[in-house]
Amino acid sequence: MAAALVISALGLLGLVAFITALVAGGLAALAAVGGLLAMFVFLAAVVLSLVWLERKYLGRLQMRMGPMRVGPFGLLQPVADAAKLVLKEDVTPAWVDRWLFWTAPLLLFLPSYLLWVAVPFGPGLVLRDLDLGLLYIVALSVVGIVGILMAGWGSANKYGMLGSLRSAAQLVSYEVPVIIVALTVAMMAGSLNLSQIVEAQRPVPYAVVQPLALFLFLLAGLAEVGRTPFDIYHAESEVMGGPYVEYSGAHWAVFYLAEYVNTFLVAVMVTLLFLGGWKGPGLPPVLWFLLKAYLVVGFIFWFRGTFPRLRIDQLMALGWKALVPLSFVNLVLTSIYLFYGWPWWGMSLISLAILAALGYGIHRQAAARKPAITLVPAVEVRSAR
Amino acid sequence: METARRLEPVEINVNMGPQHPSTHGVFRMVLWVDGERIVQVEPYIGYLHRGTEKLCEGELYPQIITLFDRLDYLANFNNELCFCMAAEKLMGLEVPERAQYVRVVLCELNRVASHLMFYGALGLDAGAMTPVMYAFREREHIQRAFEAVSGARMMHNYFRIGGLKEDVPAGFKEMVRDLLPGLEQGISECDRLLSLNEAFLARTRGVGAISAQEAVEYALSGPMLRAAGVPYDLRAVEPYSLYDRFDFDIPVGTQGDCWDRYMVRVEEMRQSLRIVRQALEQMPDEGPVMAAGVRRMPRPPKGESYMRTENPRGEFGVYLVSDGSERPYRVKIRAPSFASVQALPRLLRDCYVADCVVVLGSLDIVLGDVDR
Amino acid sequence: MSEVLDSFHPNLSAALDEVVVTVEPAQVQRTCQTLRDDPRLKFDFLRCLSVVDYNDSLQVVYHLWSMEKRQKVVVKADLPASNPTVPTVVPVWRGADWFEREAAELFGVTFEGHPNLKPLLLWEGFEGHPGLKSFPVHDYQEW
Amino acid sequence: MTPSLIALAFLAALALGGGLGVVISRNVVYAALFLLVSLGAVAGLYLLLLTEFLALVQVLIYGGAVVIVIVFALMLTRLQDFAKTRDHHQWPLGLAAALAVLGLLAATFVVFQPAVHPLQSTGIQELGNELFVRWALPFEIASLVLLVALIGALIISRADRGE
Repeated sequence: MAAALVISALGLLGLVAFITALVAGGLAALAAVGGLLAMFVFLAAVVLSLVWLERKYLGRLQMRMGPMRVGPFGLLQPVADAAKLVLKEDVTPAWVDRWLFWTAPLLLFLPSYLLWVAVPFGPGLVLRDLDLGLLYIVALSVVGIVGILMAGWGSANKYGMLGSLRSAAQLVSYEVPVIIVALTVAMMAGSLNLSQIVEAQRPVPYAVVQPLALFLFLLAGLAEVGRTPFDIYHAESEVMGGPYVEYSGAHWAVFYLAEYVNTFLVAVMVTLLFLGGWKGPGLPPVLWFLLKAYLVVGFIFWFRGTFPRLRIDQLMALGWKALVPLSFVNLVLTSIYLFYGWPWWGMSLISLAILAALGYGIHRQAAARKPAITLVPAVEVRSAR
Repeated sequence: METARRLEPVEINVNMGPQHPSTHGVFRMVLWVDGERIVQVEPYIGYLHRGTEKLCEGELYPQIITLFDRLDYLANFNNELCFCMAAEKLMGLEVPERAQYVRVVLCELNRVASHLMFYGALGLDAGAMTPVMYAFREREHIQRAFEAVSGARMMHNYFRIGGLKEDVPAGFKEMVRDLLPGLEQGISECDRLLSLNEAFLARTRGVGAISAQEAVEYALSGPMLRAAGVPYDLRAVEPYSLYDRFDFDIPVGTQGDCWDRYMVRVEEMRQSLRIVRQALEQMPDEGPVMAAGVRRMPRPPKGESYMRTENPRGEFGVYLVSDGSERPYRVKIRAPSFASVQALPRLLRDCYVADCVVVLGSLDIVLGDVDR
Repeated sequence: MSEVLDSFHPNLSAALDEVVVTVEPAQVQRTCQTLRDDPRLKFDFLRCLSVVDYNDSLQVVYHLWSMEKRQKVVVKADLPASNPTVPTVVPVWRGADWFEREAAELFGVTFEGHPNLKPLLLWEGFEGHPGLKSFPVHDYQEW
Repeated sequence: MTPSLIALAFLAALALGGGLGVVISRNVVYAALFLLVSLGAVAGLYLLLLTEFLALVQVLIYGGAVVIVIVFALMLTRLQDFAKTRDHHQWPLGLAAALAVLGLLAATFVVFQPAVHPLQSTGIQELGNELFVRWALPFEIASLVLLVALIGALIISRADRGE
């Protein structure tokens, strides 16, 4: 098994090197490989920290301690988990389609890893500052879905099948609002380059100018990575892990890794597009960046601790009937705002007004539902004899 | 092939259970689904069938109580009570007041514990992780009290035909009384956490609804029936033990959907605590806990009795036929979950796969109860 | 109640707090239908359906309840052990479905007209009817 | 042999191999995935031509969305039937069409001898101007066609359900 791991790792590296060579136009390939490796190590550390953070945070939300045995404050728990997963037997069920089954984790993980090439962590702190960075990230993030589909279909498992059907429907639908909102931001900044987008948030971050867009992006982003309340395609109480149901050991770990990397990506994108990236007083830029990203991640975990999951039809309805129209409305509003050159607070007022109207509508709906049960005194029932 | 072939949608059948995480035990159902929509459901039970009814025929009366503990393993006291009362009814025994009050207190606390379990499990089924933690925190307090009384957290074996195994420990009243405010607060917390959560409402409102008439036809009982709008609670309709002495309300739903079933149970917890409070006030401090003249091996006279109690899951019935010996001739157990499960195909009409687990969760079945 | 049921030649008796109606097996379904539909009785809730094995005969026992009138009744029918057959009551109360399946499995009672009388609790291929007195209690085989 | 020439050869082989895979693979899901390979290779070719925007859109639309929708549709249908429904009668026609296109392209290349420009990346702004000012009308017509197709698809699927 170790040999297989080594070989697959080498193959992975080769593939990575090749794609890097393409990206770098065959010039600084070596340096790029070094950068990619560094990025991998960094992402692995991020994932470990996220796992720890999530378990600890959820534990606190639920009045538990969370992990506390391995290492101080349970800090080494994720490391132990990772070691366990890698050493675990990797089961291949008899009926799986081996080709699809084994390539699926790679196909999911590779794009979600490669898109970090274009993510700036600070001024100039980026592997390749692509002019089309935003488009690059959006485009690559779609490819991973094929990996999920392959995993579900190749597992020859009905839950996997259901899960991958769900994931295809869900992820493709939510790609639309994500792209439209990203487009809105690109319009405001006048660039698709992520560094320039961050620089463009000069007087105020876009979170203030475009609260509605932030809301839409965060919601659609949650759906895009399948976090609660949108963790429908791998809902453990319904389809028991969906596409991942037959995976175990190291291959399952790859899925897990990809999922957390994607979650972090959503947080990072929110940070870059709306929270002004690495800008902030006092601290070094990278620290600001990580602080903001982890805050958003914390928000995502908070969601997970609070909400049940939606049903697939409700999710699709929310996507197509609420998020997509709203994101288009926002796009049109933004173009009007840009065309007439209104002051930024005009836009934020409009955006806030729409958001408030939305909130009020939801609240009204909830309030209207309140009376459901009536109390019949037992004395009455008894005397009716 | 020359013929242009229409691509037809596939109806796949999915086997859910007996090892599926959200079937509440070893329960299996086969779903025929068209995409995400359920076309047909067939429940399969029996994975936990232990032949309790048959076993009872070979055991002495006091031994049977332990078997009843293991039926509905979330409502042990309620089961014990029903069996003891069936025998008492046959023997014409008058159980001392103090014992009766203790029974009521323990049964109502058991109901709260069981509903808390339901609350947590339904939250998990709907995909929320936190409710189950809240529920288990409260449940823990109740189980500690049970342990103090009977020595066991779940399989109590505490009630006896004619009374109790022994008197409750000193300070029982205070212990339970101190428990109540915390429990009330905990239940309110649970209520606030989940009841009006938008996503939870979306998942449960209008899902798996059943009308009052159909609910009666399907022999549903307990919270299932009350959620459909029938104020049928045996504690009020046909009061047994001391239930005619307490003042409480029966929560009744309107739609008979999952949310009503949930809300009925949440409200029932509060009402149970009300009953506990009253029972503690009325309970005599001293007195026997065993009816006079009951032999160690009771021999009910030849005859038969049907006793039913309001269990957390609905109407729990024991049909006891005695031939005058120290072993019952026949014990038939009417299990509330058994009736609930058979309505599952009806409840899941026009539902989605995801509703399946929520509706099953809202039935609140215990497989020990279904399979017996 | 007696006047409603007169056509079925019932045998009325009382046991503890319940009224017991004993009828011929063939009359069970019609009796139950009448008990449910008659506006004076309205026994719309089937509480329990049990079978008791008295060696030479099997007794089917129906515990009924009326939601509206708040009254209860027990219907009994004695079946010969050699050929225990009784009409189904599923058309009367849909909830009788599984109760009858269970009774059929454990006691070998045939419920005529039941839509789906296949085994419910025991594993596939189980032989015999373990509810009967003739089936050994504690003498099970390993499997 | 420059690195970009090697990459060109590799990507071309990948695109052709993927296309061949689509045609000859027995399993339709495999065919869909070969399509992904082929489309991805085409995106790589675009990248070699320094048209990053086109390459990324190719990945986004074809590599992602289109393949996903195809696989999605395949998974919802009776796959077993496809093994039998593979159409063998039209392959000469297909081969002829492919050869014709190849001939046409080759002839064009030989006859017109297109001038070789130095490669240069097009800025996104220029692209926008070209697309929305000079080619605005074709762009709008294309979107209209897509809209009509969308509505048509809806109507067809609705009609199916009504039956």
